[in-house]
Amino acid sequence: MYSTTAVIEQRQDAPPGDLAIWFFILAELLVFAVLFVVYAVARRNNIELFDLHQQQLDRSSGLANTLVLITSSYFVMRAVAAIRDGRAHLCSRWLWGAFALGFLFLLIKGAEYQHHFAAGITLRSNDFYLFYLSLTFFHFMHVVMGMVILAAVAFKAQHGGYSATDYTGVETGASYWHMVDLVWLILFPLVYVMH
Amino acid sequence: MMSKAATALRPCTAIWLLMVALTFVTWAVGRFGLSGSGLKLGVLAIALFKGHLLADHFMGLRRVRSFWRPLLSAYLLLLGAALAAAFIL
Amino acid sequence: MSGTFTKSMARNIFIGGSAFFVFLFLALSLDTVRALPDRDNRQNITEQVALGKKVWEDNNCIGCHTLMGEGAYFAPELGNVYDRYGKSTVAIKAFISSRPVEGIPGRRSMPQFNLSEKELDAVAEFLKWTSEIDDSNWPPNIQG
Amino acid sequence: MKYQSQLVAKPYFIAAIGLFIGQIIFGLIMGLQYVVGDFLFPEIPFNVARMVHTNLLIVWLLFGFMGASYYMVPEESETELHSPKLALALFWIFLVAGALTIVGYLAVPYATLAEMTGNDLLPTMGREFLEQPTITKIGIVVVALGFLYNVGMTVLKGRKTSISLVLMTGLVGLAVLFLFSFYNPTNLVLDKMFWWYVVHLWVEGVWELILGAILAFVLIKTTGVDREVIEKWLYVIIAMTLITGIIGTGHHYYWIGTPEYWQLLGSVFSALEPIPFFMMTVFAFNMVNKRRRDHPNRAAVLWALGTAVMAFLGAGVWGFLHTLSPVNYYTHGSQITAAHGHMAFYGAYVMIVLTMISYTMPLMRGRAAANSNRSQVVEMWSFWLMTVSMVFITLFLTGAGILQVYLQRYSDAPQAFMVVQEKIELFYWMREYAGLVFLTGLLLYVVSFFIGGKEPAQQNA
Repeated sequence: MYSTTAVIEQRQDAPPGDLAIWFFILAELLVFAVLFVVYAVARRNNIELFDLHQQQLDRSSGLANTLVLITSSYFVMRAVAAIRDGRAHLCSRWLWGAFALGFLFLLIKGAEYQHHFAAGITLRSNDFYLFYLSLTFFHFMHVVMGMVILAAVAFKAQHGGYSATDYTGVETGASYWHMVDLVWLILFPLVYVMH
Repeated sequence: MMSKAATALRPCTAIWLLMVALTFVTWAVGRFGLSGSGLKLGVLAIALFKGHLLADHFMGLRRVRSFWRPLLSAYLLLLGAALAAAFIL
Repeated sequence: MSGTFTKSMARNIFIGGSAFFVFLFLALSLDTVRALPDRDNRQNITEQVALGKKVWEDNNCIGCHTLMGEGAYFAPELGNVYDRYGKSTVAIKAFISSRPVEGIPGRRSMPQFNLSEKELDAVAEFLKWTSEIDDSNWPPNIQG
Repeated sequence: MKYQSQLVAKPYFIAAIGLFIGQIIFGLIMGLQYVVGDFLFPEIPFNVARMVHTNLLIVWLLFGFMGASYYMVPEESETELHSPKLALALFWIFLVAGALTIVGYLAVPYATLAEMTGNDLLPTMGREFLEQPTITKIGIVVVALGFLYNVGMTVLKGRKTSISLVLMTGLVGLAVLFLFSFYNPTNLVLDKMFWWYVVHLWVEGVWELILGAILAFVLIKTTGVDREVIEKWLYVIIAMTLITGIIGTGHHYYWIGTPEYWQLLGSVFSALEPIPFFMMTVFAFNMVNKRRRDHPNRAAVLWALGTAVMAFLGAGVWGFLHTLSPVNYYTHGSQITAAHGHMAFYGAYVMIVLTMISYTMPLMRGRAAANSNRSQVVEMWSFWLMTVSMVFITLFLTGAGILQVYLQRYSDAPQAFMVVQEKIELFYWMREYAGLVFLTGLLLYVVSFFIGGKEPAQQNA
């Protein structure tokens, strides 16, 4: 459906941003899908252990992190909308906002890790923590990577690197960030809630 | 920081709020320790739906003609089916 | 919008992706090195075991045998030979020292390395030490 | 061939083929020793023949890579090589050091060689693929540094293309990773953990960058597709290579005492390692289909396509066969590993060097662009003989491996190693015959350079 209020959206034949990033988005989604399925299958032969330790996770920080990432994805989308109107400074402000939320995610997640490590939990404690730490730390590193990209794009936008007719870079960074959020949308319920 | 707040709610803002709401629902399920396979599927369905919303609106695949949108939808469905099977069977 | 991809984006992904995974690999390797002490039986490394490893290397045993599954596939796995030989270093030493110089007609045979008593003891201790490493109980059975 | 200094690649390629023939001869000796246990015993025991076989393989591939670099870099950088004299000096140093090492392996018992070369000062001998005496290893480092200096200066003073940068990244990575061969701790688990930095991060990391760079260079020259397209695909392919291959090292950390999380991470990431090889196959065929000219050297194009396919089969498919930890638990250290090793090395690295030799030799011998038709036909015969016989060697070893795993590991009444070896002897005999066919193919490859004389290949459609 064509929304009349927002900018007229015309049908495109390629996803927003550089096609190369989309190739790697698919590769990353594949890796995470494999890790999720292996988690779910490995859980089957030790359900009590998984459920027991899942209860001990701090679900409210998981909630907070989900809200933070969804909101940061929203900020990034507003940034893309802004650059489409040629408003580079507004775009970079939205991007820096998303970057800040990303940093908040790292803080919340970092606090969780600190709590675990303080309790002597490592990759080798048991199967649940092996998967929990592998999955969440692999995603954690992707948030860091996404923030590096967002910062680069925001910096370039601030200095007039993009315009209403040339903003593929912003869309590329946005697509990668959305992928990082998409992965967390599945990771949170899978690891924190489902038992 | 918000630009002159668009009076009419932008479609994407509506989507954002919906996803926030769905997140609270998922959290609530976990919080109150509800269980049973129905809820497991429910939580998983919510996650997939949120993923679909994100892919469609935030990633902008809704406006893309070629195979990308069905590809992402298929990804979410297949992954969801596999996880559901692993949790239910 | 573009439908195609640019070389500069591909290069950025190459550099970013490689740096990302190099860092991840180093982090994991650091964690592994820190975790090894309670798996790799290092507390039992004696002078004799060290000499045994040197004898193992100086005679290129890896040229025919596998050790913990790695090496040549011509002769049996020796990571668990200590267990296979009834937990006896004497049996291992006897086998090594009794190898016929001219070999066995028509069959694979281990050369006679003319090891001294000290070297025989050392390599037997090294193989005993290796069998005590926590290797996620590989091989699947005593045959190795 | 635009620059005189590119000719320095010729001796490297000739030496490479010479050592290749030596490698195959010792491979055949070992193949026979598998079935006739006391063949050449005790003069050349199996472990000595194996050292010669594996060390010749690595040394002739390094000669091939260096020769390819000496040919590519001047042409990519559009300037003369920094110092052809240094290149020739290093050639002789490397050849003599290599030959002495091989003679050392054959002439004296290994323990004596260790003593003679002062291994006690810095013991680095006695490990698979790193059996060279410490002084030879130091010689390799010197040659590598001289080579990197020579090629690096050429790149610095000339045009910097993506291909030469990727090649340089691969070569520098190769040299840096080789330094880990000097680290030989008493603790066997640490020794093995960092030994894999030399072996795995070579053949599933930086060597794939060198493979990609050479393949991209040959495809640009033979298909005429513009550089921009080929180089951007090169970047995507080698990005996937490092993304999957670096953590992929984990599939060697299953059973050597390292923590068990490697079984999850190693399996997942090494399972994705075939993807870049699949992309390379699609990339190679795509470029050849979209070629803008019909290069007369059809043999080189055949080698390039064959490299992509066989690398995917050998390294990709046969690698995936035994990379997942539950499977590897049974196939670790069996003939399955040997099967993968043979086809992966041949498909990925032997063939790319032969591709480069096949493409450059006519040019370096002053011919238009390709050998005569007759010699190309013979060369294609050698391609098919070698490739098909290698497929059979791999199939026979896979058969032997499956039976070995079943009888010795998987069955609930496991049999002893030597008992099982006798039961699978049939496969070893067939592997030996395939090896003889491979040698025939290789000799044909050499013959193809000496027939057909000067008349150029007629310009076909």
